[in-house]
Amino acid sequence: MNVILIAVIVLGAIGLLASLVLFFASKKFAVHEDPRIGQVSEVLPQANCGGCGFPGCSGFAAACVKAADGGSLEGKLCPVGGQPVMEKVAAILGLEAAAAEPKVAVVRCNGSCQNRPRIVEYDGAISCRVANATGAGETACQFGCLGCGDCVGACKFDAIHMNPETGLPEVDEEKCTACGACSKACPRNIIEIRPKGRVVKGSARRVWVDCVNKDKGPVAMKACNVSCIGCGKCVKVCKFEAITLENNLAYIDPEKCKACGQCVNACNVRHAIHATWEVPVPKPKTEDAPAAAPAAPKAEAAVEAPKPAAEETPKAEA
Amino acid sequence: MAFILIFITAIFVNNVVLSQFLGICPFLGVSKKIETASGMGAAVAFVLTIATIVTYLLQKFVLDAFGLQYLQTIAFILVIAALVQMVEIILKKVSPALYQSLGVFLPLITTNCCILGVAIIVAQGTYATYGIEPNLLTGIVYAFSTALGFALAMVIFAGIREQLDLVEVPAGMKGTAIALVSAGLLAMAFMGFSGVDGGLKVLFGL
Amino acid sequence: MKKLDSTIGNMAIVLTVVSVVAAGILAYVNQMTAPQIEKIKAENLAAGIQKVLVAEAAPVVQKVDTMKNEKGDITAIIYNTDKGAAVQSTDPNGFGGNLTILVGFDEAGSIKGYQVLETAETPGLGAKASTWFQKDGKGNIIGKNPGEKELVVSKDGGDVDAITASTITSRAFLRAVNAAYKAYKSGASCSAPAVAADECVNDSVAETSTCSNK
Amino acid sequence: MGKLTISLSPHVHSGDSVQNNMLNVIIALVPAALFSLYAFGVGAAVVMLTSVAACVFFEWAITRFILKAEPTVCDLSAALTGLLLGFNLPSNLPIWIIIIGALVAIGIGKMTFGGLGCNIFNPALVGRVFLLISFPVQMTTWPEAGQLGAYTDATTGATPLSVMTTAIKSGDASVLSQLPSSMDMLLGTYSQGGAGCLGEISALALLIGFAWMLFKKTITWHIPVSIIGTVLVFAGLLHVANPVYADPFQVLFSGGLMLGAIFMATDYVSSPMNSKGQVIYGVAIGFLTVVIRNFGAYPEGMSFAILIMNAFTPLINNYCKPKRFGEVVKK
Amino acid sequence: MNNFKILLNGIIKENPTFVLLLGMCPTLGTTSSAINGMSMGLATTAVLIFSNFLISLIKNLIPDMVRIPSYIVVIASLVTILQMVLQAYVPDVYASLGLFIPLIVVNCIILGRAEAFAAKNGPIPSIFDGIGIGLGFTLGLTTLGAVREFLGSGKIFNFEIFPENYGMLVFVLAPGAFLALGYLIAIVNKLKA
Amino acid sequence: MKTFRIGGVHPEENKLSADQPIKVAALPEVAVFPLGQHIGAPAKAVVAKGDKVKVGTMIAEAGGFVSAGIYSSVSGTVQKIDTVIDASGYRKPAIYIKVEGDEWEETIDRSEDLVKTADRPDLTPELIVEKIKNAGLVGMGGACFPVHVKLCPPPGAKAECVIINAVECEPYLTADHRLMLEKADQVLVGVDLIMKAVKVNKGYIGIEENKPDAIKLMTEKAQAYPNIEIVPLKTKYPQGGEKQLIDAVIRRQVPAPPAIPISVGAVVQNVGTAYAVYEAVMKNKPLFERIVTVTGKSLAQPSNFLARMGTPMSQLIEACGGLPSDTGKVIGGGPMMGKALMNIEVPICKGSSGVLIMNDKEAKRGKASNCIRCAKCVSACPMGLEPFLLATVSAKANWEKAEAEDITSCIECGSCQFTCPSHRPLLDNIRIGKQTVMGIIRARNTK
Ligand SMILES: Cc1cc2nc3c(=O)[nH]c(=O)nc-3n(C[C@H](O)[C@H](O)[C@H](O)COP(=O)(O)O)c2cc1C
Ligand SMILES: Cc1cc2nc3c(=O)[nH]c(=O)nc-3n(C[C@H](O)[C@H](O)[C@H](O)COP(=O)(O)O)c2cc1C
Ligand SMILES: Cc1cc2nc3c(=O)[nH]c(=O)nc-3n(C[C@H](O)[C@H](O)[C@H](O)COP(=O)(O)O)c2cc1C
Ligand SMILES: Cc1cc2nc3c(=O)[nH]c(=O)nc-3n(C[C@H](O)[C@H](O)[C@H](O)CO)c2cc1C
Ligand code: SF4
Ligand code: SF4
Ligand code: SF4
Ligand code: SF4
Ligand code: FES
Repeated sequence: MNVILIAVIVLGAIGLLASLVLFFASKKFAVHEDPRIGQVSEVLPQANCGGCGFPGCSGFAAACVKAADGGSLEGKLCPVGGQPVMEKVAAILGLEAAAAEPKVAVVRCNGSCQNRPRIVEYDGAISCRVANATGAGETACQFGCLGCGDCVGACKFDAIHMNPETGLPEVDEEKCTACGACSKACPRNIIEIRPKGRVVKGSARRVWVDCVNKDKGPVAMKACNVSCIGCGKCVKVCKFEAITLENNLAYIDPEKCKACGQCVNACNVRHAIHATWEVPVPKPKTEDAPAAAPAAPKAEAAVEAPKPAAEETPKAEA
Repeated sequence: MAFILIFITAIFVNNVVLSQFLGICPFLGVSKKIETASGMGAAVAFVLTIATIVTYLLQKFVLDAFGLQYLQTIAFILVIAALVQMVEIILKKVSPALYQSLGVFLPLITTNCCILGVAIIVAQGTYATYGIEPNLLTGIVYAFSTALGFALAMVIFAGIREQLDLVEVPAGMKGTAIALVSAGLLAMAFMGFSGVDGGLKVLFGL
Repeated sequence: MKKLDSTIGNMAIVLTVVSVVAAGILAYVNQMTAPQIEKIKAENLAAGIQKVLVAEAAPVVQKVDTMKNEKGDITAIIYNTDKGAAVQSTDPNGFGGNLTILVGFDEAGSIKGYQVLETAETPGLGAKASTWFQKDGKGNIIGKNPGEKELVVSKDGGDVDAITASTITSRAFLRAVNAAYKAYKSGASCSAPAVAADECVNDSVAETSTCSNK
Repeated sequence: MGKLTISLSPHVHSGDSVQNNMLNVIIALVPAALFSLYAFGVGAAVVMLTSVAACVFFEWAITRFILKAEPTVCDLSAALTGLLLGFNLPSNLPIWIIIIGALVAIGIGKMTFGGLGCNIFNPALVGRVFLLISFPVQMTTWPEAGQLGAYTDATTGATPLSVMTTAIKSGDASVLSQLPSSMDMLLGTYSQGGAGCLGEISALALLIGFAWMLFKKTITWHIPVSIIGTVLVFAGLLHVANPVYADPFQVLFSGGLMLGAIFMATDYVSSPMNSKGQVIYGVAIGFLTVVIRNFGAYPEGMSFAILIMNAFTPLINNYCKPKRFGEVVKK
Repeated sequence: MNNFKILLNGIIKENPTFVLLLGMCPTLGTTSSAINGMSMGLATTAVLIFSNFLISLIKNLIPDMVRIPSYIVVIASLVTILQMVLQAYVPDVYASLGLFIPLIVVNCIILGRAEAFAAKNGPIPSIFDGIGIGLGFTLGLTTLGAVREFLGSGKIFNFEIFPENYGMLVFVLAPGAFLALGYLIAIVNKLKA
Repeated sequence: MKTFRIGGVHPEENKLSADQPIKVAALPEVAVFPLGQHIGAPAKAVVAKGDKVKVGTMIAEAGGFVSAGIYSSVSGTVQKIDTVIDASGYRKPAIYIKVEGDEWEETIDRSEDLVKTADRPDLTPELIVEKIKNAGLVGMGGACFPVHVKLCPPPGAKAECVIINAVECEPYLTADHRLMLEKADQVLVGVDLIMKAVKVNKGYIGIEENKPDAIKLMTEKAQAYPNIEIVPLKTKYPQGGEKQLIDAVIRRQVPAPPAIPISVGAVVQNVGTAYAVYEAVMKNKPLFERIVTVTGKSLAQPSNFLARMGTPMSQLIEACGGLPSDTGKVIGGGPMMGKALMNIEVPICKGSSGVLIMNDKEAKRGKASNCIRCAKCVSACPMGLEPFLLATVSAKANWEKAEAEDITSCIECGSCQFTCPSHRPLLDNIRIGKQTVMGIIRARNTK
């Protein structure tokens, strides 16, 4: 029994000593660090993607705490965790989270190989930035996608991929967290982060102008079959004043757009407006509407659509 | 001379990580950047030296004295855990700069085998081959050299990994797999030092 | 149930209690297992001695504790039995440090058998020592008498074949065997049953040969 | 006229290519290869051919079937690795061991990291050291030179290195009298004690290769010269302090030292990338080689010294930068 | 999650050796042969089961600040008991695992499971978690040990498959441990993908 | 032989047109003047559609301090102000002028007489700079930096010497070479003027030794100017890089950016600039024509032209025998630094020193493979950088590392990519990295 007793006493003493030393050390050397930072960090996804604009999740946590002291979490969003996480953060900090609509990346270029003839051959590093610095790219459109996939490399979530047929990137809506990395990577600012849109029949409805060409009509028209030429038909047809025209290019304001699809039909010659659902085509009232225009102005459909302009594509100017 | 022998043996010949397999978790975990690797190395050197002194005394004056050798593991780990936490708390207050560079690694150290492992090795005196006396002084030299060996392995490895970051490693090998293979080749290179302890012992006339 | 709060009292008490309970249990288990550990150690030793002496039973009649050779780097423990002696000897110059063996000698000093107790030699190289020098091994030493001719590897002019690519281990091994023999001879000569082991050790620590000269 | 091509400048190129560089090294190895055939005959031929063929095959197979990428064997780097691996093996090594060595060199040493340019360690040395540790017996028995018809059945003998090791281990300097003269070792003309791997038998043949590579600007002088210089100085000091350590020139011309210094330490991929770093690297290799040879368990330290410094190369590159333009003026 | 799923989870999805990469020191240090690897795995499993069980029992008695030290004490006691038991009944195993037995205390798996599972679940699931993770660990160590033993000496569980002379010695030495584990993980990654 | 101290390469020289005297190119039908022809703010048009202009009439004024005005090179009517695809490959604002006759502004002295500085004692430094500014002069060496800015050293800096860059280290190009042979006297007066403008009495003219005739002629003529020294230089690219030239000639190294040549007391101007200075100051002639080398191995007749700005390159190519059928690439400038053009209608601008036509085979870059870490790029880099590293970190968008590795020191000479045995697109990536890092630094500084 004696042996056991000694063991008990010795280890007990060590344990007691350890806990006391720790306690006093923590008292004496206490440093004030906002405990909420740790708490917030804990609910963050710890993906450290930087999508929030802060250096890593702990940086974001510190920023949230600071912002909360200022009274609002407005503008702070963890794109990975999304709204649920922000609600938790807000709860910890005793605030309402700024309600944010779910967003997604959209590629605003439809200049596939068929739509946009190549006029020169690019022979540099496979990088959109480099291609952009080399010149307008392989086509005459100096605004459109260069197709080297910088955006693909920038995505941490494997949500954007090049379609080998069109040579254009496509976003996987499921995986995209709207972190905006691709948009930043694109030297031509083609990718926009837009609200996902109202969900109808299981799919989100959104409409955007599938082009960023700011050249004047004739130049744009020559460069690409499906470029926006700034004709302004869509502006007139939109009942909600969601569409503006600037620098020969239409832009649909997602805040005002109600996803009615009118503009899609209005642009039935150039198919420069993209909708995520099949917009029904009204019966042609006038004769001059091109008979062959298919119902769905989706990317694929647009590609297949007969291209009267294709014949007279500009040859290399040289 | 004996100290030099212990020193060289512990760093190169019987490197903790590469030949004794202690402290592998931080070796693989915090070696992505040279900066963090050296931070971790320094933190380990610091804690390991202190922990060895404390546990050595504990062993000699408490456990051995009362015949409680079987409490070694539990007593050591308690002391080490408390020690690490205390160092962390004190550093945070006394030198925030040092805390910034070392402190973040401290929590990782408690569960680093190399601290407990070395403490036990020193307490048992098994490091002391070649007629070196196991005592507090050689124990400290051994512990410190071991920690330097750890730091060296960490930094070299971090250098390798930084370079690997710049090349395209095949998909399947990315991450830990390539790290382990590199570590294996590193260990293989370090096997070149095997026997150097014996040779030096002759040279030093020990 | 709610978690206990982190007050100083609670903390100290809990940690202490946990430690105390742990210590108690450990001490108890230790008491339970200690005799068993001792027993199994003794059994292992006995088995080893039997094995190296190639005998059914070889009760130790006398144990001569730690002796050192002239240089003071090889240590030996002698177990005298009625079938001869088993000597445990440790050479520090193995490839990986200490190499401890147990060698059995008959009265004449011929080797009856050996067993490697502890090595840090390289597996596949030096670690082969446990089989290499056995009767059917390439470097057979069984039956040889280090008294007649010191066991030395052929590389150094002796007649024992070294383990391939492991001369260092072989040298250390043979040195340990030779030292064991010397210790056995010297220890045996001062091992008249009346002499207390301790005394003999004290005499022989400095110089094994002095002991044998007595 | 087709489409115009666009790209950023520069629009011209020196015409140098990877293949070209590798080919130059292979050419530089020809004298040594011929000499090894002269010394070891059939054995040398079998070892070299097996090693080159196996390396090229494994590289092709791995790129083709595992990485599913375009095969890169045309750049000749695998052939070179194979040749150098062969040069590092004894001429009586069984074929299956050579094949394992090639698999390790190419598979583990090179392709695991992503192929040419990505590896940290010198592939041929990874292969050799792997074999050395795995098959110590086969890898450390050396056939005597001159048995032109023999392969695995060749009579083996002591290499200069093992003589040196024996002298140090026994502390008896007279053992060293068995060594051939340093002139014999340089030329490869000695008759006894002339055992070793394929590529280490004539230092002169290797030096001819060195001259070729310098002439072709394939490599710069920094690494070989700093290794050789360090070995001479350090081994010289030891020799002066205690004659059991061999004459520095004998040290220099024995074993794989010249082969390593000229052909293996200079491997682009695993050596530092500016002259300052290369000198540091060379000095460290020279130092480690002598330490391992004289104090370590292995008789030859060159391979290990190079591998160890390969591991340090990223650090050297990180801390040792070329002198920037304008730094002269910078305070 | 039912107990069976918990069990499988530890063996496959959260396999500590190949997936979580925890407890690397014993993984590399004790796997020079299949049998050693398995012994280490089982020893760890034993500690893990008991520690999970005990900690899930006492979790609410422990104030947060001393949570970790208390867990460590519990684990250390279990390890010490294991140490004594091994020494008493299977001294060979004890000798071959050496330093790595006391080091089970600091094996991240044990504390990790205590924190991640036992501290949040009841005793019964905790036991299953312990068994699952422990078996996963044992499986990992045994596989690695078998691979190393096979490549290094031509044997598996001491059963000769090809003559020892053809074995590649590196695999039983330190570098082989890293290499073998590296390639095993690569294979597992490949299978997962 | 003097040369710079770090790195450098030696591409094949290919000076095909070295023996071709300068020919006066025909006037174009329509001349096009892009408004951004120089470093700094683009010029602002001061004419409108329908305006009549003469040769030498200002059609666009400087858009800021670091900017330069643009002068018509033809007489005729402003057709439109629209866009044109310039050498960058992008559409840029430009003035189109329909050519009608060839009527010059009266202020321009069209005589061939040589006017020396001694003949014009009224010239103060201020007046010289003023005249240069009013002539819309920009550096003719490629960077198109407004000359008047360079000639007004920033406060604290003091010019000690003028170095004239007559190196022409780019393969193929011979414009500067021909200029020296045909206008040696005028060039020397121009140098003298520049020295007066920055108030120094030491001038050097650096010429590569592959132009022995120019070295000989210039040395003879320079006898008359005791302060001007002709410095023959080793033929090594990029000897003509400003920093390399300063290093070679006066053994001083310009520190890393933001330091500029004037930080070590040097003002560097191209020979073409010196000639333009002469014409602007002594002849009141704004910058509207320049010497352009049109060359290429498969071109029928490589030539040197005195061409008016705004002439489409296609017209000069026609004058050389037309675009060869195997053309793969048309480069504005030399092969090391020039820009590949997307179309050959690009107008000649102030900085157009040459048009180089490459055939299909020359046009294609070699297939890039992994970097083999041969360090040849490191040895070739004249700035002591590590191109392989800069290229990789740029491609991986690791801008901090790129900055720490001094990417901003890169002069984009292309020596690294030229020499890389793996055919890596090093400079492609480095350029992007450099631009991005400079952007980051600028943003940081303005914060
Ligand atoms: C990693 C390694 C392990 C070794 N292990 C041993 C060993 O356990 N025992 C031994 O005698 N030699 C060992 N050696 C070899 C010796 O260091 C030395 O080379 C050898 O004993 C002398 O060569 P020889 O036996 O062929 O004459 C080892 C060598 C290395 C590199
Ligand atoms: C790599 C490189 C090469 C150059 N080569 C020349 C050259 O051969 N001739 C030249 O006049 N300018 C050359 N330059 C431009 C000069 O650096 C510098 O801009 C010019 O000499 C300044 O004179 P300027 O302002 O009159 O053009 C080169 C620049 C670089 C970066
Ligand atoms: C923003 C900026 C400011 C400059 N300021 C001066 C200056 O004050 N004085 C000067 O001599 N050169 C000045 N330079 C000219 C440059 O040093 C250099 O001559 C010019 O960029 C052309 O060189 P390059 O052809 O080698 O690129 C300036 C350049 C830049 C881009
Ligand atoms: C000068 C020079 C030396 C080389 N030395 C080796 C060598 O020692 N071992 C090797 O495997 N490859 C060598 N190579 C070939 C090549 O660099 C090697 O296969 C790469 O390390 C594979 O990535 C050498 C190449 C050159 C140009
Ligand atoms: S697609 Fe773009 S926005 Fe979406 S996750 Fe990827 S990088 Fe972020
Ligand atoms: S969208 Fe932008 S970044 Fe993506 S491929 Fe096109 S040009 Fe490149
Ligand atoms: S382009 Fe830049 S990095 Fe390349 S050699 Fe020239 S200065 Fe150096
Ligand atoms: S020259 Fe090319 S291959 Fe050589 S180091 Fe530079 S980038 Fe790599
Ligand atoms: S098991 Fe994690 S550090 Fe050793």
